[in-house]
Amino acid sequence: MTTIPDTPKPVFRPSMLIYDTRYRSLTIQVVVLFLVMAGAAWLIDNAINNLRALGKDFNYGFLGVRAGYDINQRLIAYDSNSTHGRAMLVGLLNTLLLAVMSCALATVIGVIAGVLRLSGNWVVARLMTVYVEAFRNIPTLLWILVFGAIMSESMPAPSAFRGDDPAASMILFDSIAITNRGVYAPEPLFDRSLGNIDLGLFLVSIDLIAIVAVIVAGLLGHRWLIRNADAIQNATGKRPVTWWKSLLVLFLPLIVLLWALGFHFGYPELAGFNFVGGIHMRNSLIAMWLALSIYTGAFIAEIVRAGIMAVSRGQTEAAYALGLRPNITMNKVILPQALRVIIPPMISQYLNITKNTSLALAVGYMDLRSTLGGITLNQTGRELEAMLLMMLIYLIISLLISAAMNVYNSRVRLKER
Amino acid sequence: ATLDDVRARGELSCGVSTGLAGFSAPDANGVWQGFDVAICRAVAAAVLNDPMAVTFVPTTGQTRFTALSSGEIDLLARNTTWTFSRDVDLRFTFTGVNYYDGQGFMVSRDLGVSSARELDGATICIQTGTTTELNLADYFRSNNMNYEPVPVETNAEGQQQYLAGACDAYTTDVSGLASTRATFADPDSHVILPEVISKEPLGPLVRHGDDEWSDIVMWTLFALVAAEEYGVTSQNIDELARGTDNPEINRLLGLEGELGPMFRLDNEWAQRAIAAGGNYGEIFAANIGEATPIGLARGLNAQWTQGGLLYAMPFR
Amino acid sequence: MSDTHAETVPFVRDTMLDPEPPPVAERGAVRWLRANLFSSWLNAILTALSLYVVAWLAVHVGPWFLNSVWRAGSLAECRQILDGTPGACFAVITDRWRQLLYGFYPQAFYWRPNLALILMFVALAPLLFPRVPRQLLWFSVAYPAVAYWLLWGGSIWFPIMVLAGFGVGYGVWVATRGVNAIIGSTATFLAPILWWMIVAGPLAAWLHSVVPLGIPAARSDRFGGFMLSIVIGVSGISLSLPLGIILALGRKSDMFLVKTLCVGFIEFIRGVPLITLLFTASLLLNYFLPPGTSFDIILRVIIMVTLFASAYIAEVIRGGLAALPRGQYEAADALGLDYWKAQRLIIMPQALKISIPGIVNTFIGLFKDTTLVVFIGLLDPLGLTNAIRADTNWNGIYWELFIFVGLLFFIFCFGMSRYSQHLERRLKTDHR
Amino acid sequence: MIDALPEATVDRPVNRQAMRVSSEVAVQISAMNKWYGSFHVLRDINMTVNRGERIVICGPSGSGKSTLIRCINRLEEHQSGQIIVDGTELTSDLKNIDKVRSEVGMVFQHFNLFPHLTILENCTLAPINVRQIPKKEAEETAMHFLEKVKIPEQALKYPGQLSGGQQQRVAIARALCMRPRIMLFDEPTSALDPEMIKEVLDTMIQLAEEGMTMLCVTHEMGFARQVANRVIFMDQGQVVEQNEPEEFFLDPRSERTKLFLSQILGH
Amino acid sequence: MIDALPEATVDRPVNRQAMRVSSEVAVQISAMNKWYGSFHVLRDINMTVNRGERIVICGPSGSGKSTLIRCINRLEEHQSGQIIVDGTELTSDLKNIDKVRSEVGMVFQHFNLFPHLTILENCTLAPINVRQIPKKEAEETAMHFLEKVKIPEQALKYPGQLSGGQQQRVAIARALCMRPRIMLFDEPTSALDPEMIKEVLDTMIQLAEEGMTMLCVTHEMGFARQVANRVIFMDQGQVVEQNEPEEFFLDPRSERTKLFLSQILGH
Ligand SMILES: Nc1ncnc2c1ncn2[C@@H]1O[C@H](COP(=O)(O)OP(=O)(O)OP(=O)(O)O)[C@@H](O)[C@H]1O
Ligand SMILES: Nc1ncnc2c1ncn2[C@@H]1O[C@H](COP(=O)(O)OP(=O)(O)OP(=O)(O)O)[C@@H](O)[C@H]1O
Ligand SMILES: [Mg+2]
Ligand SMILES: [Mg+2]
Repeated sequence: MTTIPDTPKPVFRPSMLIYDTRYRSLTIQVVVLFLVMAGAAWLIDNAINNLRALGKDFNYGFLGVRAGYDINQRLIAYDSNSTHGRAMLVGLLNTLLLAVMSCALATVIGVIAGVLRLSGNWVVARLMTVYVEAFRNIPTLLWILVFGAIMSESMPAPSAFRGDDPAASMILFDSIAITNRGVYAPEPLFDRSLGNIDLGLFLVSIDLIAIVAVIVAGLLGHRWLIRNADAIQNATGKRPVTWWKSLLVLFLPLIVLLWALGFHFGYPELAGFNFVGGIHMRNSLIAMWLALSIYTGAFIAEIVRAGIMAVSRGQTEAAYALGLRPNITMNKVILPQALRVIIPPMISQYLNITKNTSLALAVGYMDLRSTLGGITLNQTGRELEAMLLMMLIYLIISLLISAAMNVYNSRVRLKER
Repeated sequence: ATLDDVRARGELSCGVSTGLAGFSAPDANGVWQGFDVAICRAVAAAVLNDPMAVTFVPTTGQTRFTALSSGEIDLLARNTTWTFSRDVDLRFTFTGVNYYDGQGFMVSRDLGVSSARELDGATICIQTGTTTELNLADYFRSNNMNYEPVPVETNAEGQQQYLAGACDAYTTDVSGLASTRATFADPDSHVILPEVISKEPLGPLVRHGDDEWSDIVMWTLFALVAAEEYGVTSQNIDELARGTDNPEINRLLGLEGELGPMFRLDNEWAQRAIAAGGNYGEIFAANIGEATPIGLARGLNAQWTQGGLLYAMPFR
Repeated sequence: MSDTHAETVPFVRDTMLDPEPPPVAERGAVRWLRANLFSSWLNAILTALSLYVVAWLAVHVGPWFLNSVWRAGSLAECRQILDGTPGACFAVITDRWRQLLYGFYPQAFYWRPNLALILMFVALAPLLFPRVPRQLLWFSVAYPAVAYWLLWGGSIWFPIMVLAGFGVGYGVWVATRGVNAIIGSTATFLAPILWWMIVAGPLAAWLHSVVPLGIPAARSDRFGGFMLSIVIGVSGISLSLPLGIILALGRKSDMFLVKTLCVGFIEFIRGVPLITLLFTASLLLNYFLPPGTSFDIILRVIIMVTLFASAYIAEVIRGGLAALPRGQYEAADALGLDYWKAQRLIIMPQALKISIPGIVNTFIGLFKDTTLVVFIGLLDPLGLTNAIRADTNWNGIYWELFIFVGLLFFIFCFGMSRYSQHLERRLKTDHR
Repeated sequence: MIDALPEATVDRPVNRQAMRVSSEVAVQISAMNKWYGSFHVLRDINMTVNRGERIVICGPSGSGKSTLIRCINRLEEHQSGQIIVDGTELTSDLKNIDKVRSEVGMVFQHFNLFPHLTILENCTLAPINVRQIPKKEAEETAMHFLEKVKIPEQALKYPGQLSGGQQQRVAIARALCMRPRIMLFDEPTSALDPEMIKEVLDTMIQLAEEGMTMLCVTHEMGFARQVANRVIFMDQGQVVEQNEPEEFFLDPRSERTKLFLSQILGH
Repeated sequence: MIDALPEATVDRPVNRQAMRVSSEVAVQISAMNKWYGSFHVLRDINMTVNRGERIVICGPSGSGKSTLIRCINRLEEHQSGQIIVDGTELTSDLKNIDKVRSEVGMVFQHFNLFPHLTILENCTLAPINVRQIPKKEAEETAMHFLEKVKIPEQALKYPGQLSGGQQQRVAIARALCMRPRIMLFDEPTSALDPEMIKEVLDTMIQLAEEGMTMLCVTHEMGFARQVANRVIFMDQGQVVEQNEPEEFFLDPRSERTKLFLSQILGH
């Protein structure tokens, strides 16, 4: 391509900085940059002066200091002799655990409620409307407190399980105890455990790795089966029956592995003040989990409803008119379209859940904000460092989630003219 | 200086807890009442001549120190334990002790526990952001026992959890335990265990570096204590203010010497502080004493003459 | 051609049939029940399940409500009156509803927040209803000052002087706009700031000493309860609007730096929990201000909440801007309107109108989130429930308080959300 | 009565000879009634359609034309009377419904293509999943019909990328891919711009010439005159008049028909 | 070549005498090039428009007609060459741009009226805010032009309440209210229903008779024949042919033009 020489440039005059479109934006940006830098400098200068006046400095050395407090729920080894840094890590893992659990349950609740709200059943639809409106219009924090209160008020105390004629008893063949301190469930134990590997920061059980590996392999096998079935269907038109093969591929290796490891359950038992043994899901976790899931579920229900309604009735009718069965219509016509509408707002709800986990202290759940932003901050008096670090961590989590959303969005956009 | 700021403002800004029965809580008319509150009012009376000229700033365990160091409050009277690191590292000045406390445990009577040593494996409710959780961790660790902490944000929540049986024991300062127990429907079915696992000297504190202001707060507190020692009460103070034979009392009430002007107050400052809510004993009795629902005995907080630790420095 | 369709007989209907009632199964209650409750097995089971849940709730929670005690001085008294039967002790509400609504605001001045609330609707009217006379817009502009004066009280001159700053800015603009755009806009920008910083305070004080007009002041530590929530929520939203507009425009800008800054700010605010911002307000803000400045915690919270809301508002307005056809920008350009005039006269009026439902939703979210200030020791309705329970009389009561607080929030937010849905529908129909 | 017959839609002569009608019955409707709630939308419908017949249904808006068409493949349920399609009676028996639906193709006013699938996938979805035809074969069939409607080159595009007329032709091809014995059209051209109408009508005429049994709700009177064996006029849920197109247009008997025709052809 | 000239658009005889062309230059474009990214949309455009000239620009879709028109009031930026409008060169200097824009009126295909303002406010907005004319006076001018486009009675309605033709006439009136010396039209009738096209063309013809300098992208060949001094044919970003309308239609020189005209006039 040939470029034709530009008309001779007019001489530069200062007024062109404002009146000339070429320089104007540059001028503005320089001014903005200057203002922002000046503002930032002012803030930082103030902070330095204030810190000096208070005789404080800015350093993260406190993360290496002995924490001195205990945390009840710890996914990695921790005791009061561990450092504040490790306490932060414990809190972060608790935050992530809560967030992941809540996202999963909120999705389930939201999808069910959204679908039920559309159902032709008058009572059910009304009930779901009440649910959605109640949760959308009352603050999260209040719901968290209410769920906390329900968990501690209406469940029996462990002492109620004691005695010859206990007021409460364990359910499911004496394997699960629901108390006002949480739920005690059987824990998986292995006679011939493979031990742990030390990752430096924490230990990981090899048993767990093996089990995950087998499950992943099973899933891959299942996928291969489905692919294979697709290929056969494409070639012959008939779809081979695969469900029993799938079951076999999915579960048989797992069962064999578990048997090889000597898998058995360790049941919780009442001893002393509490149940011991088993997995202890604390009240605070359950309350937060339920509160966040049910609260966010109400929002997701609306999203799901809107998503399904966005797929016009005409699509269903067209599919039916072609002779497609309702389940195929759902899988191949309605869902793929509805999901495009549903998933982006759903992911921003996941973001909200993650941010709302920071309210966990209200029911005494030790998340990032209760450890790093709570006790550690309080014991060390390092507000500035702790708050900045905490914001940074939340920000990273959020940015990761929204990056995932953007990738998804760009992949499923409908092609238009 | 803080004194000038307070005078210019015409009000004392005082940090208190967001609600702890007997120590600080707003009543139905929104007027703050309690033992900590009374200290604030005494200081306000001494400095501003009006015990009601106080802005109460409710603070949480987390926000209290920032509020003080940032200058939002002039004085923090929120049952705060005097520790080395708070005094030195956080750069505050504790102006004395208004309540000698210690951390204890409360358990339900039917648990059949009579000593904290029997709490191995128990679930224990504890307020976060205080020294209590550090003490608790140390106590159990040094006695080789296990426990399950249930962190709570406020006393009200701790009480609710404890009553619902979500924890076996509730630990906080003994005074707090007593005041909490007092409000139960059935106080007698709960016991406070004999062990006191830590020293918790609670006192008002101010920012480091303003000695004049810390002196004012410190000596207001001493004035209240001394008043009890010398038998000066809110009832008889008007009468005594006309003059007594006791030179100590005379100096305290500003009839003799020029003590007030030494820290730029007038001579009647202590009179007003005492008149605001009575002497230490009266304040104690009215807010947390045995006649109140809180029902605390004087114990360590009796005058030194009575076998307690309260000891006012001489007014001279 | 007739051979090709032997079958067809021409047919003409001579008498029209009248409509008949549908068969029984298609009629009345039977049909309704069948269609709505028992159209399939699954539905029947769901119906039964739902009815069971409703009944269970009625049986278990009903008596507790029905036995409510409304008059008593303390929880102990309630327990005495109830004498062992389950029942709610709503006496605490009777005793403390004022605090839950107004915090510690002096009772004699309750009319002030009430009036401010009513005036708020008057101020909103011209923005929401096109039919209201335009002159009321002036009141909307002045409303923040009016509300501030009503709530905090004090001399009337102070808010008037603050408002006057805008007048000064306008005056300077009119005076300088003919001269030179740079000088004009700089002067317009600087004049009000100088006015506020240097002139306004002393002038207000002087005017007050000459003509003392005013109402008794109410300190902000007396603010609490719903009043606090509403004050924080409303000021957060209204202050964040201008900021949100600027951020939205910045985000759309093709200037790299401006765009990056706006995107960075918006993403940062949206990426961290509100509670960390509130902690910043309470714990950190003082670090970043000149040594010795210390101002009201409520004001600090409002600042942080404003920054928080502005990021969300910016996204809402960005949606509104995106909904505008490009032709509107081009038409404005072609008529010779410059950027700011085009924004002010053409783009923003339309974009804001489209955004109203989104703004209302943001407001509802923000209003609900004001409860988080309890974590920094402010006595919002939830904070007050703690304070009330710290009173020996009411120690141990909580369901009643939660129900009352929840109900108030529900009424407020539900009303708003219904209204925004109504707006959405109206906008859908009258947008061309 | 009417001055001029509606104009022809297609320029080339339509091969009416090719359109044979056999005496086999394709659709038989007798004494059929349908209510929406308490609203009686179809009243005592009796109608026989032979294999190879091309029937145009017209009538004022709200007269029940769409409902009638939709009853034939059970998109709507009728409450009394009988509908027998290709020997199968439509009852609530799911098997029968499936059978009928895969025998009957339908084209909607708004195309209702699946926007997330390519044109080719739109056309092969049903054959693969309902008829269980191998994918390859289904694709060949689809390309065959796409060529027939003259848009084979669009096969890999998405519906959103096509013009309205093209989309409607895809919709026809999609229905044809199931190799239906009967085609139903519900105002297939009324959502289209004038230039595009012709493309679609061309395709339909071509279909008629091949002997497809067609029921078509349309107001394209030119089309009716050219290809229909019979025109049915409905009003208020009942068949008011039916006749051969020539007679129907030139000599309508009922007052309602006259009124309707004068409105439709008048302007 | 072409059998018949395009038909006249207006029934009454157009007063071509009134349309005087002066020798003053209104728009001067020389060696102008424009790229969108790396796509060369306008290539070496040279063109002089005298005051009072009426120029019609036509050409296939995508040939750059709109882009050319939009360059003249700098809705698009050109990358090389010169555009001088009314003696002011269009550079990146904002003052010049503002000056040119207030001298040049533009009418868009989709009207682009401001839906939140009444017709009257639409017309007075720019005069008040750009020309700083008192409101009263601006309203009088607006009513004058609204009368001219024959819709004074709609002044207080909102654009959404008007038909497309009326909206387009408002758009013309709005542009005229700035008292421009040059008017640009970008396919002003192509979004309109046939009945409405005439209303708008009438207005444009009237404008032409009053001696307005006009550049008009349109495919209304009747209009071109009646009022244009010159017809410019563009293809692939280049001016391929320009001529007086009679000759342009009757005797196109270039093959492309012939092809284009046969398509446009043929059907
Ligand atoms: N799902 C429904 N529920 C209730 N009434 C309906 C429903 N669908 C259609 N109707 C009513 O049934 C009548 C017949 O509708 P139908 O769509 O069959 O008319 P139509 O002749 O196709 O009209 P048009 O030419 O407008 O498409 C109308 O009065 C309509 O309002
Ligand atoms: N903003 C843009 N960015 C990139 N390419 C563009 C842009 N606007 C137009 N084009 C391209 O420039 C070419 C000329 O566009 P233009 O709109 O001027 O054509 P036109 O002659 O007006 O066509 P039509 O008759 O369809 O309006 C087209 O190929 C178009 O795709
Ligand atoms: Mg219809
Ligand atoms: Mg164009």
